[in-house]
Parts: sequence; structure tokens; C-alpha cells
Amino acid sequence: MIELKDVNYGYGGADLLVGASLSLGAGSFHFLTGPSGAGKTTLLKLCYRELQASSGRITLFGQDARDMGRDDVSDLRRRVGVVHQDCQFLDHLSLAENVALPLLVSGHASDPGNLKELLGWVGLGDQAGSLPAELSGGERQRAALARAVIMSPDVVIADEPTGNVDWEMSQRLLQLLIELNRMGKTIIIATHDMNLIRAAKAQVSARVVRIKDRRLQIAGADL
Amino acid sequence: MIELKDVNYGYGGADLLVGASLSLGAGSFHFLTGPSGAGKTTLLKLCYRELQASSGRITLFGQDARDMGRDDVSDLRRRVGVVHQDCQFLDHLSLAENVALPLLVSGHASDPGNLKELLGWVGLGDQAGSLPAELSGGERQRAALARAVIMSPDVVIADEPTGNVDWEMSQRLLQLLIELNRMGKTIIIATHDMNLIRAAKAQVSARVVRIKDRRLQIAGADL
Amino acid sequence: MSGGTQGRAVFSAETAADRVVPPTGFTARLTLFAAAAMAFLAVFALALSLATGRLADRWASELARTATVRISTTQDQRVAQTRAALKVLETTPGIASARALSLEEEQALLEPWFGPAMPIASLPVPQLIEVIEDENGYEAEGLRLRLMAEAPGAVLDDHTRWRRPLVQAAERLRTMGWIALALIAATTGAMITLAANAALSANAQVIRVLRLVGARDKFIAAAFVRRFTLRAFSGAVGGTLLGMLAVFMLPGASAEGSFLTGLGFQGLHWLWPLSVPPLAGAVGFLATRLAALRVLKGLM
Amino acid sequence: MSGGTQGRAVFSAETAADRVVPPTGFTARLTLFAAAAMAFLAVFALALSLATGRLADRWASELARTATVRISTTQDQRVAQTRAALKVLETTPGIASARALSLEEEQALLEPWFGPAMPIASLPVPQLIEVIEDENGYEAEGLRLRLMAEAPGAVLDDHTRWRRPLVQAAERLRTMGWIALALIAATTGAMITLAANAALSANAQVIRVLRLVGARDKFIAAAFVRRFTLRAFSGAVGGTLLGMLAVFMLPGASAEGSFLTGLGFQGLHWLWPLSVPPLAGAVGFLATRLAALRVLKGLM
Ligand SMILES: Nc1ncnc2c1ncn2[C@@H]1O[C@H](COP(=O)(O)OP(=O)(O)OP(=O)(O)O)[C@@H](O)[C@H]1O
Ligand SMILES: Nc1ncnc2c1ncn2[C@@H]1O[C@H](COP(=O)(O)OP(=O)(O)OP(=O)(O)O)[C@@H](O)[C@H]1O
Ligand SMILES: [Mg+2]
Ligand SMILES: [Mg+2]
Repeated sequence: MIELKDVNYGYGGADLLVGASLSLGAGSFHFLTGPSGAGKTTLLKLCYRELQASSGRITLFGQDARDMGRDDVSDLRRRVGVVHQDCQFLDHLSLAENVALPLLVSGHASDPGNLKELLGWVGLGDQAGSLPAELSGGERQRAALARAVIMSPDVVIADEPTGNVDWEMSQRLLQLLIELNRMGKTIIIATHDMNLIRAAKAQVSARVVRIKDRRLQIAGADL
Repeated sequence: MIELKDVNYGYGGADLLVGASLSLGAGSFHFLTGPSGAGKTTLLKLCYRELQASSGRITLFGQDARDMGRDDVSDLRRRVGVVHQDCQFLDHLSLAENVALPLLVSGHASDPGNLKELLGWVGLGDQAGSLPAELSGGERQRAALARAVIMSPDVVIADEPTGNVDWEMSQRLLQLLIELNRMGKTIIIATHDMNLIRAAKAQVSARVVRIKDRRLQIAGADL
Repeated sequence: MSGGTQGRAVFSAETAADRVVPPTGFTARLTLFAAAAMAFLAVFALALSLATGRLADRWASELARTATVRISTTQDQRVAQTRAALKVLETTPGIASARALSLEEEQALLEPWFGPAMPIASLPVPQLIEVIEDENGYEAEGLRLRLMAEAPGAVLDDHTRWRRPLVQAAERLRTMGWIALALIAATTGAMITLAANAALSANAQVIRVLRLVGARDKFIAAAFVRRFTLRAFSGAVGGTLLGMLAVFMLPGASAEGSFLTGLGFQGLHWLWPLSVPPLAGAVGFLATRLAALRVLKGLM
Repeated sequence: MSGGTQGRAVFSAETAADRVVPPTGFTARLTLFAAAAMAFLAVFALALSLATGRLADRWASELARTATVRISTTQDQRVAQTRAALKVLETTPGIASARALSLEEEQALLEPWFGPAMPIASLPVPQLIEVIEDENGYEAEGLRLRLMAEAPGAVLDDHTRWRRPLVQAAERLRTMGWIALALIAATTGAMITLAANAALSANAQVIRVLRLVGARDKFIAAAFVRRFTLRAFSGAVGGTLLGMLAVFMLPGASAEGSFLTGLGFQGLHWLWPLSVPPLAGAVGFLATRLAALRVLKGLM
């Protein structure tokens, strides 16, 4: 679904990523790790075309990222659910409306039953009417995950989705992602939480990609 | 330094905290845990008077929280360094300026040597000139910690300071806090990371407070 | 978990896209107020321009008969010299018409001086020729010389030319009214543009989120454009109505006698201020559209 | 790690507090532009008001001699009736002065009609009395009756009253100028207030952060107030200068003859527009201060 080939990227200064190659096949499950500031968020942004590679080739759903028009990018974002590290919401809309936002902007009607079930799963059943400012840090993260998956996207990209939630809740969120993966969705998760990776590996065949010294490494055995 | 006695608090609806009593003595080291949405951030906000208790008594540095005027609150915030869960910066100032902001607003001159050493410790020596928007999630968290401790405050309140950083970095940040504690500062950290708590307990006599079912529990043995 | 198409929607269909733009805030009020205030001033300036225009027209026509040619000569030469003078006047550029006054007219003119009982015919009253200039005016010195040659008894008397500055003043006022109107229009446009830009900058976060969850540029721009066009338009409607009311209620505007000099709109002129709201709406539309596309261009 | 007091400061001392307020953005430009535009319009309206005021004054004084009393009677009664009429006029409320014209003056008045050669003394020319009203005006019908009783040969002729509407019109224009000025002032105030509020709302995050790191209300308010007062002031300075330049450059403003009717400031009147920037600054100061304290009140 998503392919990076020999990709270089840097924010103006020195390159942050050098010669990065990665292939996220349909139904695959990846973890992305690496020290803080290594470029995990940057790599993920390349995958949903928030950034464009300085060199190399990125193919998204078979289309070259460089050839995509602005509306193509919008369509891409509807097929890719993203949990951003800094969960961004519309502050004037309720949690339920925020979670249903991808449906709204793509012209789909939202099914209240589905929405309720999803909110219940991430433990926000009681907070549907709350404004984003009235949520706790972990609740915002869970809402961001709910928003990422409500369109039932082909690919789910989650950047540090469990940084602010307790262990039990992170297991639940992982469960949700694993279930989606079993339905054939492609999943990639950036995380620092080795326990989470271990827990996932016990249930699905997940691969771990590590950013080290500006390069991507497949870290299979070292966990 | 900070004393809560029989404190109740709720955001309009049902009470979130009931009969909470907690005493943070000078030089003490506390962890605050509990599931996401339990009220950790809320409890900490009561400690730096971002919120006021609905009932019960909160004493901050010997002063009743209810009797504090607006300028008293400003003075309090200079004696209490806070790492907020959603790290908030001034987007138009550089990282160094943001970290030095508490000095500026209290009319102190900042010592560039100190600042540099501090930034180096949290691993941001190279990013002093970056704008907040150019930082990674973990870098923002580290900057928030640096800003919290730059005034060498009597109390450091850290809300989830390691949610977005890798294990090695979280050890480093913990080291910084432990060192401050050894200098006699009072520390309280809200976290989900049990490993962090264990690592700390190996070095200082830290107490763990847990919020469960709207009540505060001292969880000593269960780790 | 998929986006089903049945069931009650979270957003009601009508207002769905509008909901994504935050409802209030000072920038909103600012747009509304700027549109209203500038529309109000525009109506006022319009009324001023039209009123001074009427004033200038009236004075211009009333004071146009500014010159007289007086023919003082012996009775037998009178007719011949009058005809000669008229001929000169007819061929003088800048003169719209020239007409010899009848005895009765002269008597009427002199009545204030001598009363109605005065037997004018028995006096050596000179023949008077009323000269009406066209808008360009004539060249007095040249005319004087030509008259002297053709009709030695004719004297051009344009002493009433002192009134000309009044007409000029009124016309300058009218010009200034239009300049003020143009300035206000330009300021309105700039103000609405800036307010729309400020509001959009304040909503940069909203735009970013919408773009991140897959909204197309057209959807995002439309949501803002609709909102701001409406704001500029309804603000201008309010300001225009208030302005028209204020103009209507100004003392003297409705008084019978002074209707020509009073501030206010006459007849079809009442339609003029109605053009203000659509113009404001159009400015709001363009400003918001450009601003939205500008903000969007900065986002991937 | 403590906040040492030696060493080079991260913030330069002078601009330290100012740095905490974000430098640019549309709301800033909006404040600046609103102040400038409104100052420009205010200067324009001021010039308009002063110019129409001068116009009204001039016309009022020029057209004040609007009435004449004509005494047509036999030569022997003439002096007695003139005296009687003058007495009546002197005691009539609304009349500032009344004066019998001399023979020479009457001749001068008639000269346009009969030419300079006319022997006026040999004609039955009536005695004329020039009547100057005060600003209230007199009651014409009552005066007529009283004159009929005291001096039967006296006829009041206020045919020149048709000029009164001109003065009224000029005065109405002057009033309208002042109303426009008041409106523009009010709009300026509201616009600057709203712009300051919008800017502060856009900076709510900045205020929150400052409050969280221990800044006092006074420090925060001052940082914004300084910035916005300066913006309102310097915007108004720019607008005022532009406005004065525009007024100065208007055609006719500097032409010798028309200086009374031209738009423009005369002498000390040039000082009037200089009051605009301080006023705008004061409005900016108050608006920002109130807005900042309002935002702060919502924060712990
Ligand atoms: N917009 C930007 N402009 C300039 N530099 C940037 C920008 N965004 C990120 N960086 C820098 O690029 C590096 C990598 O950032 P990135 O957010 O990808 O890290 P990360 O691996 O996600 O870290 P974390 O685990 O802390 O979230 C960081 O050093 C950061 O300072
Ligand atoms: N301003 C607010 N208004 C109303 N409810 C609020 C507000 N802030 C927080 N809450 C609610 O209070 C509860 C506790 O929030 P709090 O932020 O204290 O949780 P927390 O323990 O810090 O959770 P986390 O670990 O996710 O950060 C949550 O359910 C949240 O929805
Ligand atoms: Mg990151
Ligand atoms: Mg929290």
C-alpha cells in the first residue's frame, strides 16, 4: 500500500533520514521505534504526504507521491487514518462530532450505532458530549485513535497512540488495532513502549522498524 | 509545602475527587498514578491553584489557597515548576527563550551558562534556536521539563513528563528530578510508567499515590 | 466501524459543513461590525454626495443668469443697437442664450425700488438683455470689446459673478462627497478583507485539522466563504438600514420647503444605498476566498 | 540551574517584555490599518466640517442684509416717515440694525440699471432703509402691520429672503460634517476596540502560558497594552498625515481666490487633526487594557 524507496528527507538543514526504504504491504503490522527526535513522526508524515521526500520515491496506493494533486491528497487521507502525536481537534465541536469529522468532510452520513460502539471501545462512552478542552490527556489520545479508524481506512498510522494512557487501556487500544489488522487493514505504530510491542508480537506477526543514525533498520530478533 | 485536606472537586457534574488528603513535605518525592481520566491532572492543578477545591482545605506554602490573590498565585507559580501534560509554549519564541521565560516574567536575568547546561542535560543542546513547532513530541516534553526547573523552584510538579520519550531519555529526565530532590526540592510526578516508578524507587525513597474510584490511596507495597 | 449511510446523522444535513467553522469570537463580531459601520458611513456619504449634488445643480441653475447687457442710448438707436448686441451675444462662445427683456419685465425688476406705481415708460430706462451662460462661461473682456465695436451703447454687467464661488463651492463639496465615498468604499473593502484574514488566521488550526482528516480545499474554503460572505452582507444590511433610517430622521430632511437642500434621498435615489450590502457581500466573498486559498496553500 | 543574575541575558533588557507578544499577524495589521483608515477619514471629515463651517459663516454674513424698507411718499413727508419707520424698526425684535441709505448709496445701487450718468436726484426715487436681521430673524407680517400704522408710505421688502435656504443648507452641511465626524470617531473607537479584542483572543494561548509560568496580570496586560497603544497611535499618525496630505493636495485648496470655499485647514485649524492620533492611542490603550484584564479574569 505504501512504499518508500531510497528516501532522503531533511528540514532545511542536514538530512534527518537517509536512504530510507520501507514497504507496508496490505494487511501488514509494523512498529516504528527509535530515540526521541530520531525522525519517527517525520517518516510517518512522509507516508500520508504531510511532507514530501527531498529525493527518492514514495508510492502511496500505487500512485507516486510527487504526482498527487491537492484533491488526491484529500482522497489519500480518507483511505489512511492517522493518529497524530499532538492530537488536534476542533475545539468548538463535541467529542462525538470530532470523531465523526472524517465522515462529515467526505460527505458520508455517520451511523450513531457505530459511533457509540467505537467510543465505548476506547472508553469514552460517557464523554461523547464533552468538548476537547474538557478531556484528559489520555482521553484525547483515545479520541484521536477513534477518529483515525471511524472511516474504516485501509491503512492506520498511529504516532505514539498510548503515550498518555495506562497499561490496561493501552492493551485495549492495541486490541482494537489488532482486530483491524485481522480485518486486512495495514497498521503502523510509532511508539517508545517496548512492552506494547512485546504484547502485540504475542498476537500478530508484527515487524519492528527502528530509526538509528538516520537510517531505517529492521529490528527483528532484538526484542 | 503543599497540603490537601478532605478536598472534593468536580467539573460541574459529579465529584471527580472525594475526600482527598495529601501532604507533600519539603524534600519529599511522590508519584501519582491511576487510570486515564481518573483525575491526576486535576489533582495536580489543585496543587498549583489552576483549580480551586469545591470543599476541603488546600494549603500552599503555608497559605490557604482560598485566600490567595491573583498576584499571590503568580508568586506561587514562581516557586512551583510545572510540566504540563499538553506542553504549551509561545510559538514565536525560540526554545531557549521559552525555557528562560519564567526568568523573564519574574524579572530575573538569565544565565546563559546555566541555560546551556540545562538544555544539554535534557538533550536539546543543538535545538536552542528552534521554534516550538519545529520540535518533536519528545523534545517538547523535555523542553517543558527544562522550563519547569530553570527557576530552581521549591516544588516541581510534572504531569506525564516521559510519555513521549524513549526509555534512556526518561531515565535521564528522572535523574534530573532525583538530583533536584537530593538538593531538597519537593517532587511530584504523575505517570503511567511503572518502570519509571520502579527505577526511581531504587534510588530515592519515593511514595506512590494512586487515584482509584475517586479516592487517593497510598500504594506502597504493590510495586 | 465503517461509515454507515443509514441512521440519524450526528450533524444535521443542512448545517453540516457550516458547523466546522467556529461560531463566534471577536473576529466574527469584527467582520460584522466593520461591514455594518462602513456601510453606515457609506450611506451617509452617499446621501451627502447626492444632497450636495442637488444643491450644486440648483444653485448652478438659479445663478446661471449672472450677466446683463444694458443698452443706454437715444430712443431711436435703441432697437438697432439691441439687435446688434444680440447678434454679438449669439455668436459669443460660452453663452447659452440672450434675450431682450420686455417693458413689463423691466418694470417688475424695478418694482422693488420704485413701487408698482412708477410709470417706467416715461423714464429713460435702458434696454436690458438677459444673458445666460452655458457651463463653460464666456470670456468677459473679449465680449466687452466686441460689444463696444458693434453696439457702443451696450454695457456688459457681470457684477453678479460674485455668486459663482457659491456654485463652485457646492460643486467642490459634491466632488468631496464622491471622494469620501470612494475612500469609504476602499476602506470598507480593506477592512472586510483584513477582518476575514484575521478570522482565518485565528482559524488556521481548524483548517489544518480539516485538511488532515481529508477535507478538500473546496469544502474548507466554501465553509468559510459562506460564513464570511453572510457576515459581511448581513452586517452591511444592518449598517445600510441604520444609515438610511438616520438619514431619514435627520432634522429638516422631510421638511417641505427645504427638500432640495436637505440631506436625504429623493425618489429613485433611495435605491442607491441598496447597492451597498451586495457590494460588501461581494468583497467579503472575494476576500475570504483568497484568504482561505492562501492559508490552504501553506498546508500539504 | 538557578536563575543567575550575571551574564548576558537571553532577552535584551529593553525589549524583553515586548518579546512575549507575537510580533505580527493579521490582527496586528488590522489594528494598524483600522486606526490609519479611520484617522484618514476623520481628518477628511474634519476638513469638511471646518470648510462648510467657513462657508456657512461667510454666506450668513454676506446674505444677512436681506431686507429693505422702501418709503415712497411725497418729498415733504419723506423725512418724517423715514424717522418713524426707523423708530419702528429699532424697537422690532429680531432686527440688529436699520439704516437709511444716503443718496450716493442709492445711486450706486441703481447704477447697474441706469448707468452712472443718471441724475438720481431728479427722479422720484424712494428712500431706502437697509435692515440687518440678527440671527433669530424678525416676524415679517407683524412688522408690516406696524409700519403701515406708523409710516403709511413704508413698504417692507424682504424678497431677498430666498437666499436664506442657502445659509440653511450650508449650516446643515456643517452639522452633517460634525455628525459624520462623531460617527467616524465612534466607529474608530469601536473598530480599534474590536481589533484589540480580536488580537487578544488570538493570543489567548500566549496569555495562558505567561500566567502559567508566573507572570503577573500587570506584566501581561502591560505587554499587550504597550503594543496595541503603539499600533493604534502609529496607525493613526500615518492615517492623519496621509489625510492632511490629501486635504492639502486637493485641487483648489491652495488657490488664492477660493480659499474661503476650498477644502482645507486654515491657520490654527491645522492643529485640529493633530488631536486624532493621541485620541486613537487613548482608545487603543483603554480597549486593550480592558480586553486584557477581561481575558485574564477568565484564567486562574
Ligand atoms: N518543522 C520542522 N522544522 C525543523 N525541524 C523539525 C521540524 N519538525 C521536526 N524537526 C526536527 O526533526 C527531528 C525529528 O523530529 P520527529 O518529530 O520526526 O522526531 P520523532 O522521532 O517523532 O521524536 P519523538 O519521539 O520525540 O516524537 C527533531 O530533531 C526535530 O527537532
Ligand atoms: N475542564 C474540564 N471540564 C469538564 N471535565 C473535565 C475537564 N477537565 C477534565 N475533565 C474530566 O475530568 C476527568 C479527569 O481528567 P484528568 O485530566 O484529571 O485525568 P487524568 O487522570 O490526568 O487522565 P490522563 O491520564 O488521561 O491524563 C476526565 O474524565 C475528564 O474528562
Ligand atoms: Mg514524534
Ligand atoms: Mg492527565
